[in-house]
Amino acid sequence: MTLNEMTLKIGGEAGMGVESTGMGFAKALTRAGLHVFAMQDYHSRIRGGHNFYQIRISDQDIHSHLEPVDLLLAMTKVAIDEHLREIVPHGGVIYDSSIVVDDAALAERSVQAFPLPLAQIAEEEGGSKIMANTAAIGAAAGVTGLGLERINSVIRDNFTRKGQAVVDANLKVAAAAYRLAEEKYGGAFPFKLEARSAPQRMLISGNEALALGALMGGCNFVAGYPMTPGSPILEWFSVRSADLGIVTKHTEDEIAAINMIIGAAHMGVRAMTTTSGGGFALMVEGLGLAGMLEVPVVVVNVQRPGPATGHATRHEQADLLFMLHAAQGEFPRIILAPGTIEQCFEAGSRAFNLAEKYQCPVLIISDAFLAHSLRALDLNALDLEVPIDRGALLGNAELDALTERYKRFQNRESGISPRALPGHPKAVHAPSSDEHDEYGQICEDAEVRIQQNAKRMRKLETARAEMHAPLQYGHADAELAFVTWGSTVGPLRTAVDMLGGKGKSARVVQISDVWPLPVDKVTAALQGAKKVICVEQNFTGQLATLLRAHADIRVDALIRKYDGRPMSPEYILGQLKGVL
Amino acid sequence: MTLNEMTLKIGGEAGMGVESTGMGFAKALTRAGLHVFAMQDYHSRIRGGHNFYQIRISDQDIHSHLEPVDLLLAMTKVAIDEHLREIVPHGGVIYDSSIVVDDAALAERSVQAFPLPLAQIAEEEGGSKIMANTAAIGAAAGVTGLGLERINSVIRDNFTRKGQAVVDANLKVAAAAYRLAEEKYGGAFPFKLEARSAPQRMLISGNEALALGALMGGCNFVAGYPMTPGSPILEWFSVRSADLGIVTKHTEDEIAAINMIIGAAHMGVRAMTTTSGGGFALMVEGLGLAGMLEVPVVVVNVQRPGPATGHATRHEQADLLFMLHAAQGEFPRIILAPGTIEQCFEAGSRAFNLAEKYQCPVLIISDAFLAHSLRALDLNALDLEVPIDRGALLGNAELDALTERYKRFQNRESGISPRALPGHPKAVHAPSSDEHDEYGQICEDAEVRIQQNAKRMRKLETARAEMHAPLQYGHADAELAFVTWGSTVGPLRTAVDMLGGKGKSARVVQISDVWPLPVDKVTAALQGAKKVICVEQNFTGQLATLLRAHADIRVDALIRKYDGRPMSPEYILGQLKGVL
Amino acid sequence: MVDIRDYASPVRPTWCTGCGNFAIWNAVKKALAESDLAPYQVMVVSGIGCGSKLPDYTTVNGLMTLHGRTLAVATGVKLANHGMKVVCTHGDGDGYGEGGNHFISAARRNIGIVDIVQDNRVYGLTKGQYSPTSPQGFVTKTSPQGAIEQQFNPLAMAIAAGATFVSRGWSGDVEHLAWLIKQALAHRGYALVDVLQPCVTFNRGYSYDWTRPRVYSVQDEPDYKVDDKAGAFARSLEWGDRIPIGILYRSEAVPAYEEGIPALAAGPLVNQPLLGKEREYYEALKSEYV
Amino acid sequence: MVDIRDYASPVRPTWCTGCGNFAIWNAVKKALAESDLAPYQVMVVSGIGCGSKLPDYTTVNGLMTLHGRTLAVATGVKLANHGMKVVCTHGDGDGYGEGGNHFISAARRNIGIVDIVQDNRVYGLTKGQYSPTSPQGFVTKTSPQGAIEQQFNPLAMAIAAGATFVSRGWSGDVEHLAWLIKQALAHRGYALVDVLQPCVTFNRGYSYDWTRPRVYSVQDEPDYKVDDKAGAFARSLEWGDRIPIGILYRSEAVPAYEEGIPALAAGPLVNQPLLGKEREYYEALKSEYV
Ligand SMILES: Cc1ncc(C[n+]2csc(CCOP(=O)(O)OP(=O)(O)O)c2C)c(N)n1
Ligand SMILES: Cc1ncc(C[n+]2csc(CCOP(=O)(O)OP(=O)(O)O)c2C)c(N)n1
Ligand code: SF4
Ligand code: SF4
Ligand SMILES: [Mg+2]
Ligand SMILES: [Mg+2]
Repeated sequence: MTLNEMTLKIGGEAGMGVESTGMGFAKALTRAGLHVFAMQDYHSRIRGGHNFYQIRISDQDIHSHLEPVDLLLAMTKVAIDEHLREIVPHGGVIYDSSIVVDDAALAERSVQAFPLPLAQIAEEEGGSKIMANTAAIGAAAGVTGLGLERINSVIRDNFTRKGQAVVDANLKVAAAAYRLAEEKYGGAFPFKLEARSAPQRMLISGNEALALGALMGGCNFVAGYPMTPGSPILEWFSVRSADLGIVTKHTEDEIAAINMIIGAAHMGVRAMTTTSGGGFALMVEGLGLAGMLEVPVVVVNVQRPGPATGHATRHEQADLLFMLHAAQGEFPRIILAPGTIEQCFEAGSRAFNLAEKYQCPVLIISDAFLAHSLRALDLNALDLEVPIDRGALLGNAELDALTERYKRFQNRESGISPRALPGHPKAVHAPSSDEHDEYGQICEDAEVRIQQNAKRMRKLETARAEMHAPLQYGHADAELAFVTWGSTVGPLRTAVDMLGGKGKSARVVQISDVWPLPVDKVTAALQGAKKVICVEQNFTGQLATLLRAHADIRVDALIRKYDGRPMSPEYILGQLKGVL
Repeated sequence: MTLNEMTLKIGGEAGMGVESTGMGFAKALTRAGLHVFAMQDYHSRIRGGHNFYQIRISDQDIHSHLEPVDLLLAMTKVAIDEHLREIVPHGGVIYDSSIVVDDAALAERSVQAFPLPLAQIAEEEGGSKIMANTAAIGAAAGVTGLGLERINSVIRDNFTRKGQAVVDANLKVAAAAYRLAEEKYGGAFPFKLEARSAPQRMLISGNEALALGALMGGCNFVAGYPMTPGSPILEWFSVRSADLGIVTKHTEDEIAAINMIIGAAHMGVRAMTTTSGGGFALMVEGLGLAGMLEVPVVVVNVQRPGPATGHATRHEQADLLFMLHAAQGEFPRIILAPGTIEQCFEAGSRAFNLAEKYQCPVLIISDAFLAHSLRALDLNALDLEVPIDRGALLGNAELDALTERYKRFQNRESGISPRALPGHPKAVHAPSSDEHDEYGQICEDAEVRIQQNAKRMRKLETARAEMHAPLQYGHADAELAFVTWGSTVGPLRTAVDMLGGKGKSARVVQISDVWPLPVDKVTAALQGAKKVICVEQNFTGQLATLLRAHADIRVDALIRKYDGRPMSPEYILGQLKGVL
Repeated sequence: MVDIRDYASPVRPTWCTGCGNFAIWNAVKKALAESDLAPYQVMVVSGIGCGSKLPDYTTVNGLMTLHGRTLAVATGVKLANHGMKVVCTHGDGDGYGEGGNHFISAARRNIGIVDIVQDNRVYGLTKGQYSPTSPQGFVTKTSPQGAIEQQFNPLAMAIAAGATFVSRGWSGDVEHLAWLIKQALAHRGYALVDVLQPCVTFNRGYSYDWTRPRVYSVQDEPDYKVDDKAGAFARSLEWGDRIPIGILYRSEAVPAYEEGIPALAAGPLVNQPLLGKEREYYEALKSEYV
Repeated sequence: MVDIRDYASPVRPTWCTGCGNFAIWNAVKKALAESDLAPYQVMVVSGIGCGSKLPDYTTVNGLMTLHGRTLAVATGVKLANHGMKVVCTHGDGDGYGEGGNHFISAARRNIGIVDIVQDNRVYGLTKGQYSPTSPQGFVTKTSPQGAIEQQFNPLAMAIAAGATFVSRGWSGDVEHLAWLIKQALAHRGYALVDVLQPCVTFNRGYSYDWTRPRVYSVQDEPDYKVDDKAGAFARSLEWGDRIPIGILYRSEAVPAYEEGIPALAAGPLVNQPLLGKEREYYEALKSEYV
């Protein structure tokens, strides 16, 4: 028997409730005090196709999915055909009895079939077939031995707004399926789940953590145009906007979005836009405007595979160099590349302080895997006490005391010119996106151009000092070092753990503060490494290129993937053989 | 006396005809068989301000301006104030007698004052003050001893469409000013010009050469939105479109421009758009579409200083890395960076062959200095016999013979899939900007993604083999090597000549084919160099970064400039002291 | 005669059961076939969205481009080969939101494109945000208190922009819609066919049942003047218990944009030789610079 | 009372002598001062073009942004601080060409912005290409055989888009223009002031002399109904020997966009504290995930 170490996969068509079913079960597991890592895979269509939701459960804190599946919850025959080869020996498949299954194929792989009359239970106990998913969750809890009450609490949460009758019906369905599954198959199924007493945890995705972080960073203005997988952040703020007292705007296009946040941030609010690569492409001109006008805006790009429309709902990390160089001319920008849920929260909140401190655009580069994956975190893992630092912002008293005409772009050593918000009688100013003098007036003088360009660029050096060192994991002195960025850090950590299990020492260096690159800190983190392998989800090895160009670091090998599906620890170890 | 080696500068306000006057004189010099290099400097305003036009004249082929001015033609007092310090001893200033000049200041620098009643001559001889510029040209010809007939031929050309009376009046004005200037000041002025018998030459700018090259490359569709300094190319095609039998379109915005040329190129015409950095920023999403749909488009970015609006009419080279990485995801692109007038022509024509051969966007990165500067070229320096290579384009016979469904994106070793133009009954196809299969149908399969992504990216390796070696100049075995790109090669060549004059040996390596970078050829060109100095017109050293990232070349020093004014040979030599 | 089955494709639509796109798809194929156009003579350009997948399910030349850029690409297609019929099929978000500037430009330009907008008044593919044509008060994830903006009126906008064929159809009447598209295919210049398309998943308000009793064809009205611009504008404002469909405005007096381009008088550009002039002609261009 | 001289600046305009922008500049300053608005209470947002340089010559808060993005930036400005008067000044290329999508969106949205378009019917700063409002047949370097497209009609477009204040002024009558701008400043929501602005350098056809005899104010017409949308649309089509100026359409019935946002009921967003809720409120958000 294996206790509290398993992977559950739910497969079915879009529109069947794959995600809500998976979410419900994952939440139940979290409430049961277990560690959970959940990911999803879906097509760019509203109905049909084959989607899945995958939950890994553990007694340890986990950072990645694993490939082998222990229990498959198949809503369609296709789900079985697709995933049978992933199921471990003695693993099982729960499915509705109406699905005709190739028993021989299952037997050949020593996979147990758990047919159950899920739809029938739903109809008989609940009064409607649509509760079959509730039955499926009940059944999964039944075969794994997870207490029914864990499921019930989630059912209550999910259906309360539909009325007590619906709640009760679902509870009845879950109970019936639970009992039947436990009774018929519980004995034979070797993977068991048992509640643990643990501190309260939350099950939260990268997108949600980023939104929450941004909120706690003082974000009070969000404009954007829907684009998967960036729009959930816009929607997170929109649905809460009235309560939070903030402004959100679904704009006419992404160009409007970035220009609106520039206008808003210039007036003094903390403004953000969120999108994916194609939307970011449309924001490029605006980005340069923020650079020139020194307006503190935050731009989130949740990456998906390109070029162009690419795979709308899938995963890739191929926009790094694009974001680093986007827009004509040269100006400072800061790029944060979170790789974990905690870093998403941190990037979300820190971005606004950095933006106002350095008066430049701050770009957050996330990715689909990070955005959609959920992990169970201790409640206090995300500390909402985020300090707000508005940088060199002149207060009313200082402005009242001004004796000379206000210089918006005063030439200072740090490159940072004290900011006055429009609206004060002493600080009337009208900056231009043309090159300008210290007042912001259009100016074509060569000396002024040199002064202002150099002033802006100096901010980058000022900022570099406070950029964070990479996250380090594994054996700090291991000769084998993996360098990575973004969500790939999760599977990579697990891969390094697995290497450790085989007695091979390795370390992970994850660069979360990409620009300005803290070169010394990155170099220090790689100190003593004999072999450096860069692991990233793209074709050309963008981080490796960046390290070569800007930190004089030449990686020895690249592990890449570019099929739209996130790397697994197993994939990394498989590739490692080829490059060692 | 100095013969046929001088610099003439014309200074005045926008709207006074600085450029037309300068152009007229430069053309006269060209017709006189002299070598000419002309550049201009103007503000982003329609009237007023201070603009100038600078002409260097030589008996040798020249590639750059020089800083010292021998003869200043001042239309305003400001022109004298601005440029007096540039004038060499015994040099002179021609100006209208009505301008009050600080004689002492001139005397202090041993500069000769050549006041002449230009407006009066214009009025008396020609009947209108507006012919004062004609008088000025006449006067310049007079003091330098250039025959009057050289001027007259240009006057005839310029005014014929206004009627014989206007031509005659201008001829009279020129003659009177010529005589008076020659008589009063000719003797004392030591810089003389003398016609040479030489093959016919043309005086042509980078923008014009690029347009002519594109035309000879078969370009028959140009869409764009006006943006300085890229719009002259659009206008060049527009005004000739009816005659040439081509289509041009001033679009609603730059986004429309790139998407229109994608539509047009997909149908089979040779399509181009031209813009500057801000417009290119808006084209980024479209660029990715061309990458994904494998549509051969040509995009010209004539760079100007950024970020944002920056300096609309000035010079910089700071969009290289932006163009290299623009758009989400990864796909092949080819980047040509002409640095000379001849290379502009060549890039213009070659781009279309490369685009159709590799079925990818070809980007031409030019710059304001290159765009606006004129050089006198032998007529046959631009060979209009450009071979047209349409790449793997299936003809009607091949299509008629098709027996299977046409695969637009057939997976081939070279990455290049034979193209069929829409309209043939056997090749009906509808490609998608989503990832697609070989037919172009939307496909989310992981294997297909890998296949198509890798297929596209292979084209880059196929193309790399035919990218041109850098242009090399100077002593091929010199230990001191300058590496550069774009128009900076002109001043740099002259600087190397000047170093040679002082007995210092150096070489220039100018990279015109930037992407895919012909690494072997670049490395070979730098073979044996002990000190490599990168010279470019930007803040961060973009070519140097690219060489570090992609060719493992670390330059020893950077010579940069970022004030919006092109480098001069003198500037380069001045900076060289600091880095040697 | 072209058969509608020539347009059939083995690829099955991924639209939700009951989606109004099925009717549009059938109407497009029917109209093309009945206009005697074979799949190789047509280019169907689309953007990104549920409706924009139409060419993927059809045997026809096409191009599935970017969200919002449909008309821009299609304009290039038309100018490069005006021998082909160019049809756009794209959503309301694509056409009137992201693509707003191309919409008003194409209308004003009178470029020879049949522009079919699958107007479900919601963003389908991105799962239900409000669109320009969503009614005020429409609650979605990006309009939590209900859309604040006034509803975008495609017909009024097209008329104001200078469109010469402005029409509306709906998914509940394939016959009428196919007729409308045929009329549009026969039009000289830009032809808007805005289609009220039920989205059964994200916009249940505008259902078949809601729409059916409201729509009436202006062509059935006695004395309707299809060439009266101000009258058509007034009619386009009607929205509620009665919703006009059919051709609200039509004028054949304005030449199509492509007719105004000298180079195209000689036939489609793509059929003209590259560098069609004598060598001397080009050499003479050099003399401008001598 | 605010004095017009409060808006004076030492920086001298770079416009050509005789440019219609001088009159617009004076009218803007006059209207602001007469509306008792001080320079610090106003944000003048512009784009890129000759006219867009207006804030550079004026002592007023402003932002000179990107070509075509004026209204998008201004919308962010207004939503962040609706306590300030937001005025846009930008060219016809900026507003109706590159910025077309923002124009129709701002109108539909009824956002509280006074949108003054310096409509010289040409691209000035880039030296004379045709613009959306150029007449058919206008010959420029990008329309060598004369513009093919129908002329863009800003007033008709604004009305169709749902604008609630649609007006036209002209540079030849500063008094009337200042009056118009004052009316616009007093309006609830988006107010378009399209200004016929002579460009003496690149568009000599539309000179002062051409325009003066043609313009008439609709306010001087007996029985002109300013709240009749269809009537205003019909009037907006008039262009030729008679050109209507004044307020063609006005409705105060539609709330401004900013009035519809719950968060702004408490005053300008910028004046509200960042993180204005109790700490517990935010902690409670976490429990959504438990
Ligand atoms: C530049 C860009 N922005 C956003 C998206 C995401 N996106 C895809 S479809 C869509 C909206 C779909 O709505 P609509 O055009 O009305 O089509 P429907 O799905 O309703 O048919 C959006 C916003 C995108 N693909 N590209
Ligand atoms: C994205 C972008 N495209 C093009 C330009 C170049 N540009 C500057 S001003 C202008 C047009 C000016 O015309 P208009 O807006 O009518 O203003 P005007 O000069 O006539 O007042 C253009 C095309 C630019 N700055 N940015
Ligand atoms: S979501 Fe709506 S528009 Fe999209 S396929 Fe489903 S019903 Fe049709
Ligand atoms: S070019 Fe025209 S719009 Fe620009 S400043 Fe001169 S007159 Fe005014
Ligand atoms: Mg829609
Ligand atoms: Mg204009």
